[in-house]
Amino acid sequence: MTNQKEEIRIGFYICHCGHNIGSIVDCPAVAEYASKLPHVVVSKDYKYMCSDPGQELIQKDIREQGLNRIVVASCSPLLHEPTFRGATAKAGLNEFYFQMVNIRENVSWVHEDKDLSLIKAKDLVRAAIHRVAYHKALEKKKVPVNPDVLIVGGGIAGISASLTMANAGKKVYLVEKDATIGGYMAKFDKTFPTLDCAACILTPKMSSVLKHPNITLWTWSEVSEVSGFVGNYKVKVTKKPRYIKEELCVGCLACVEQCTFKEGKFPDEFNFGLSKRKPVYMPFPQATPQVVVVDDKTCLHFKTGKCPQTCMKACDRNAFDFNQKPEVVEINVGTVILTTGFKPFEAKRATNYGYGKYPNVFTSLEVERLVNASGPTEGHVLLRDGKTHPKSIGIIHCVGSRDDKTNKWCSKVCCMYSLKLAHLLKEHSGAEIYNFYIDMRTPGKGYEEFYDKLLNEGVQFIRGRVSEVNDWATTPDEKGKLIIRAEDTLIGRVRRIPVDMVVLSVGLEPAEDAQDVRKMFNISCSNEGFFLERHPKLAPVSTFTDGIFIAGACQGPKDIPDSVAQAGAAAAEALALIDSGHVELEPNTACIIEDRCCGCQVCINMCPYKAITFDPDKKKSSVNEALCKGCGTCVASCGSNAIFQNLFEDEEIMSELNGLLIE
Amino acid sequence: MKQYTIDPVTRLEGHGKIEIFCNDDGDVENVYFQVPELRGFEKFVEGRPIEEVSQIVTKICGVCPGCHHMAAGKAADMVFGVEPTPTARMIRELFYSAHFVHSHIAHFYALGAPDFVVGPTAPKAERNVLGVIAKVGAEIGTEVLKQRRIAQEIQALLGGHQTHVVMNVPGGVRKGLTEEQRKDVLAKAKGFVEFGKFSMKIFNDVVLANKDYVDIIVNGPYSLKIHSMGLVDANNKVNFYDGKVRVVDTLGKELHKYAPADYREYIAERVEPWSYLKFPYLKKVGWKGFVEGQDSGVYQATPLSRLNASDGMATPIAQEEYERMYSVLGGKPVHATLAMHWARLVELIYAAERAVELASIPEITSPDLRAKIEKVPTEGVGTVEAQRGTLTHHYWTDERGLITKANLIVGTTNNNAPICMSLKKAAQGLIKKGVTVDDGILNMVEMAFRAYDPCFSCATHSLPGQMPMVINFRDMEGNIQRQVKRD
Amino acid sequence: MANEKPKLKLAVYWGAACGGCCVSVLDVHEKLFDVVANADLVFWPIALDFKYKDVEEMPDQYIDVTLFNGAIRNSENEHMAKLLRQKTKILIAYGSCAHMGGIPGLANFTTKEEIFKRVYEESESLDNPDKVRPTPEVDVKEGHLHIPHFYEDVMTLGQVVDVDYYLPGCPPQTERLVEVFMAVVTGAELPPKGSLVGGAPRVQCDDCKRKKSEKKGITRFYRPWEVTDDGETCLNEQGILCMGPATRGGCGVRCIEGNAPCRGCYGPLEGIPDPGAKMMSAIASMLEGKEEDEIDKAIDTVIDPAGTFYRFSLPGSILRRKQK
Amino acid sequence: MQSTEQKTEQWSPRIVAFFCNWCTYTASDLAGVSRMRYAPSTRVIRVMCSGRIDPEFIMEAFAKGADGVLIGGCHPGDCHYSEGNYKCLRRYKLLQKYIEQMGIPKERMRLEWISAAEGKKLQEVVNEMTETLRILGPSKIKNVVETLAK
Repeated sequence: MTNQKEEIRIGFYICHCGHNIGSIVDCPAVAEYASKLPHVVVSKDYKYMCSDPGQELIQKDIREQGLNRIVVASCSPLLHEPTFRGATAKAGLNEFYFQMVNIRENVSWVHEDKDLSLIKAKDLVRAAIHRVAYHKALEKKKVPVNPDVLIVGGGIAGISASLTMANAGKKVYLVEKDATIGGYMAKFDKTFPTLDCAACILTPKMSSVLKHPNITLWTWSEVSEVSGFVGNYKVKVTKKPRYIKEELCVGCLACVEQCTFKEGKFPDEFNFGLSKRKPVYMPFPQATPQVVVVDDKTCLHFKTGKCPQTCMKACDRNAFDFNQKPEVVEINVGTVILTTGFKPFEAKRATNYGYGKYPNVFTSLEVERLVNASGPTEGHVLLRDGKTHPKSIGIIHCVGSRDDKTNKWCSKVCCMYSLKLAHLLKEHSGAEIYNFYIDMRTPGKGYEEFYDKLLNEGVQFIRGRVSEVNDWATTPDEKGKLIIRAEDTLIGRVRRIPVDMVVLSVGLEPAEDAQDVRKMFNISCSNEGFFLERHPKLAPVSTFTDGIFIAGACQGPKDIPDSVAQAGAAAAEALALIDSGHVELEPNTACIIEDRCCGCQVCINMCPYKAITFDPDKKKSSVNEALCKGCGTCVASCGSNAIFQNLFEDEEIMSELNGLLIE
Repeated sequence: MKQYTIDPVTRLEGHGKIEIFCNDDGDVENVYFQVPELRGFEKFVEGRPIEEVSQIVTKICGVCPGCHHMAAGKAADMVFGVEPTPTARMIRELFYSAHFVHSHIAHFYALGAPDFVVGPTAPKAERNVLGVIAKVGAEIGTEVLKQRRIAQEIQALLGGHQTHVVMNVPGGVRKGLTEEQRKDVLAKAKGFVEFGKFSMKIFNDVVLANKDYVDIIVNGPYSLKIHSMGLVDANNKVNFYDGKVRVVDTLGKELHKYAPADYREYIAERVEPWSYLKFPYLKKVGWKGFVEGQDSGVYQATPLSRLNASDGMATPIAQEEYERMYSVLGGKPVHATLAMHWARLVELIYAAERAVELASIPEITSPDLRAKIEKVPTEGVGTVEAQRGTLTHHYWTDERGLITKANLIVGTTNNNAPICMSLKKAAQGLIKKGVTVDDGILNMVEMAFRAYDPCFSCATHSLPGQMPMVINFRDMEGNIQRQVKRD
Repeated sequence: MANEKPKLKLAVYWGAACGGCCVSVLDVHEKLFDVVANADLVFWPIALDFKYKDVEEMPDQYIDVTLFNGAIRNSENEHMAKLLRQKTKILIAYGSCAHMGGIPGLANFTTKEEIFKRVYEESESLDNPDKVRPTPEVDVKEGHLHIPHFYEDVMTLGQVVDVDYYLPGCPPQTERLVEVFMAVVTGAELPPKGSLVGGAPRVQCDDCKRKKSEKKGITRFYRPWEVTDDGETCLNEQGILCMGPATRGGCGVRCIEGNAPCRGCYGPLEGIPDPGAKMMSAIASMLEGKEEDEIDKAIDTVIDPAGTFYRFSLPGSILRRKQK
Repeated sequence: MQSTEQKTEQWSPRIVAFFCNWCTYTASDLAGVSRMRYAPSTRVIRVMCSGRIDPEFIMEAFAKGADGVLIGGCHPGDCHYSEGNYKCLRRYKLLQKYIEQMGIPKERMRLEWISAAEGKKLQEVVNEMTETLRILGPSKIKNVVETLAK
């Protein structure tokens, strides 16, 4: 029932959006048409409704023409609804007396036929004008924002975001699933294009995270449950047992030396298995925190129960506790920044390159460790046998990138790190280096210059996709070598290059657990599986779930500078939200009309947020507005029509529908 | 030729129209009884689940819904090849007896009685239940309504719904009877027996004591020599709920006796373009037109025909009355249409006595209400005696029990042809050259079909009030020349 | 009872109906005399001998209240609906058929042709070699005969004439009728035209004594012989499909009291444009299962959705009838 | 970007599209931003969640002249409200059975899970459904309904 006491006076405005809409939809014609629709008092078209003059137009008419309903046909409400609601409110009209029609994303940008576009635009406008008459004045609900923030993932992005937030005086919880923070950056030797040592710039940040009074760092931990809503998230973090009392361990490594295993026996994750470690170990020398971890999958004590436990005895601080169980801590935060990073492409999947088949085919990350002074070979470039120095090395770009068989997207960083590795390999081994590339992509400050530098360093570049790597020698000098077959598109013939070592520049993929994280935090992923930003241009670090932000490679392949920049952006967004003190929630919550409710309780388990409760004495159910998130599922379930949803009442949707279909 | 139109025929359940054609001498040429209505249940129950159908078909007739519920319920049993548990069967028949009591009471007092107790040609203002009350005492009217109410209450208790019964499920009933309820029903049923005897006494004192009435019944233009149909038990006694269909000819000789499921070998229906209601007849005899006599294919299915078709009643008092009726009317079979009122009272007493019998069985309160169902549904026929004739429902289903085809022969449909013939005969006997067609005459015409208690009437007659009727005397062009109006 | 007032002129008429509505009027039992004391019945074919002619001769608005029961199935029904509308002050659509189409409305699943074919050509007990069909205008040797035109579709009363009030139920619970009747007699203030009277403000579940819980979690529905009703738990929660959650109360949960699931004769509450849609939504909302085949299995046990959710209301539903 | 616009002279069905705010509506924005051309047959009604869609909306759409109804929601497991899309699916499945009983070709009603990133899928679905409806021809439901009511 529209409020009959007041006469409905609708103002309609259609936006040309420059040529974006105007070139396809005949805006004046729509305005002309709308002016004849019921209750329409004002009907105008304007070049840019979202501009200040455009908004002025609306406000002026509200004041002078006594409009009490506003409809704007322009772009997507997801983009400018707030803008026009704002304008409506500025003129003293309740902002929910506004309805928006999407004739850009839904019409002019997707259709070419002007006649049909005009018909469609008119239909949509008619629908909105019918609907808006039923709109009611509503108030947004204000809820305070908890200033504490959760940051998930301790790579360079997570580290930077944490420090920014902490420095701004906010309480930060940084959760990292590995035993140390640092992420992939910690494994690198040098970083492009400046070739400064990764460790030198990263480790100080790592330790300041550890030392920072505002940061609570939980490594070897994972987020296990998230509930609540923007400003008020409830998060459960599960701390996996590392069998060491963190507060006692000083990282003296005595236990590691005393372990019953005299030698490292198990592949060392940090070095991608290029070296071996013991069941009790420190991930890497600068690991943060400096706390060892016991791997219960390999430790004798856990496997057989028959272990002298020399490690425990070696610890003069009694830091060992083999009975540790997973521990769940619950925290309340107002915002979340996800910096969960990426997963390198699994080289085995590119079968024609022989990774895993030919020992001397390496991945770029393995090589990062090989050339690293603190790596398994102390920076000496050696083949798998651990002694032979390669005389010739082929670096294959775009492995697991720009490839229909694996991943279509460009991983963005490979060209640059391949150049970097080419440089480092030449430097460390003096070997002949061949780069096999499709296109050389070096956008970025100093990147192209770095490429030039390499060209002058005598590194060979062959433009063409490598078809395969094998060891089928056809000439004596190919014997015992790996043959790289590739088409050289610059000279237009297929070439065979025999080399001692092959480096696969693997691309970046969404992290293993990206889907789980996405579900847990209720955000979306793009097709390839990276987290989806709210808007590719205007909201690159926001998500569709308010209060959840993303930064770094979890959003898409990114190099260090971009990751750090995004981390800053995400931190800024979170800070803005926190410092505003409160969030305004859409008032589109559901409400039960008690007099109609029969107490059948069908609606109750419709609600994923337990917002509906049944009162056995009254034999009635009711909605807790604070918990309701406004999906409207309960509304549709009620056989009595006892539930309505603000902004989406039956009569509002029905009138929109009828408006749409009547000619 | 003059054409008399009675439209609508009133005091009938459903719609009816009588067209009387007279020749220029004023003699009746022909009479058409038309049913202008069709709803198509046979078609639209297709696709419905068999277990739902017994509740859908009650809506064929809100006056005898119980009959359709039972017929369909029994058909559903057969569709699953299952017999209802003994308890369920008793509860069903107890309900059904109450259903008969309620209907027969109402019919006798509201419809039958006015014509006799008050008199066929008495002033119409008195010729209604109020007149009856005036004649036999004020408390009777109240008592009639009370007994009918009690019967309704029993139906509501057992049937789950006082009008559109919901008690049957394949293989049994939904709801049982508690011991207290049984005692209560028993007491009420005994009340019915008393009331039945009392009603019979009224009939004796008022009707049989009056020579003219007996004369009208026996010699009036109200006899129709046609075959008689009725449901009988193993001993050829009248039974309403179950048994075999027995048909005796005009001389009282058994013509057929068959299991209801075989009805298609014995009954066929013809269609006349001037009525939506079909005309059933005895298939083996064949359709000989709207004619009387031993060779006619026309049969009736009424309280009288049920008695004609049986060898007696299964309960003592009813049996006495049965014998008395035939001795007074000169032996079986009786073809006097108006004797249906008498037969109806005999049945009333039987129904009441049967109710007492059933309500006296302690086992009727057993919780064993539903038989287990194992068979895949296929096809089933259910037949009961409705107050107004043998009622048959026939359903075919797919393996999920969804109805694929349905065929119904409804109680009153059996009597479609007889009603037409009785009306014609009455009209011919009453409307003649020189006779001014007045209210009394017309009422006596209507008495002919009223006796059938066409499912068009039943319970609702108990309302007092004027009962006028308009007759149009038309010329050949159909222009109204003269109008006779009862008011 | 206000006897000094002029008596109310009451009419009762049926369209495509079963007579159950008239019986429900009769079920006032001994109160009948009170009714008669307050009202003159001026037209009631089932009970009184007034003819159509008498109605035609009445002045407009002559009748105070007409209880019109039954759906609109043929030309006679429609003619009388229009005639009575003209002669009546307060026209009440009485009972499910007049209200929503009722059981006769199930005919909207089929067509006139299909019905005639079934009844007059295919019926197993039929002997009609010449495929004779009833026809509205027939010449017999004695003269001309007429019967009404059988329509293609069944309609509700409200679809052919203006209706003042709707009194739901198949048939309406007699107590409700008496309440409404007395309201009119005593001149109580009546609700706005077009409202529904004689129904409860809430659905069946409100009156239903059976135990309900919030966890419905229905995995499938059962046919009567597949399940034993415990007699006390919500039928739907036992997997016995009951229309209660979307059906207006007022009948005294009579069917449910008889252990039979509600089939919705009282129709939906105000403001609900379609009688079955809400029920479908509610029923589907009680189901669990996420895998598509789980859901398919569950839905498969709702064997006749259209015939169940629209048992009494097909012509009154948004879609009105099956597409031909 | 292939253009699948049909020419004006060709009959264009009217599809009422109920899209959930978080996935499918966003996908249609994405399709727009990416300038993916598709048939101008859809008329989008935005709801917060596909779980809000009431069967009566769909019936009303048909009764008022829609040639088709398209429901778009998040992929199973992806619902912004965790399970609204399952609830939608259950209702849809039941409705589908009803629609078929009512003699309405099931192709006239379609449910698709289209995530915020699947602008392409949106384009394909709309074009596909438009083609199907064009083969079916204009819906007569509206006329039938109107002949049955004043």
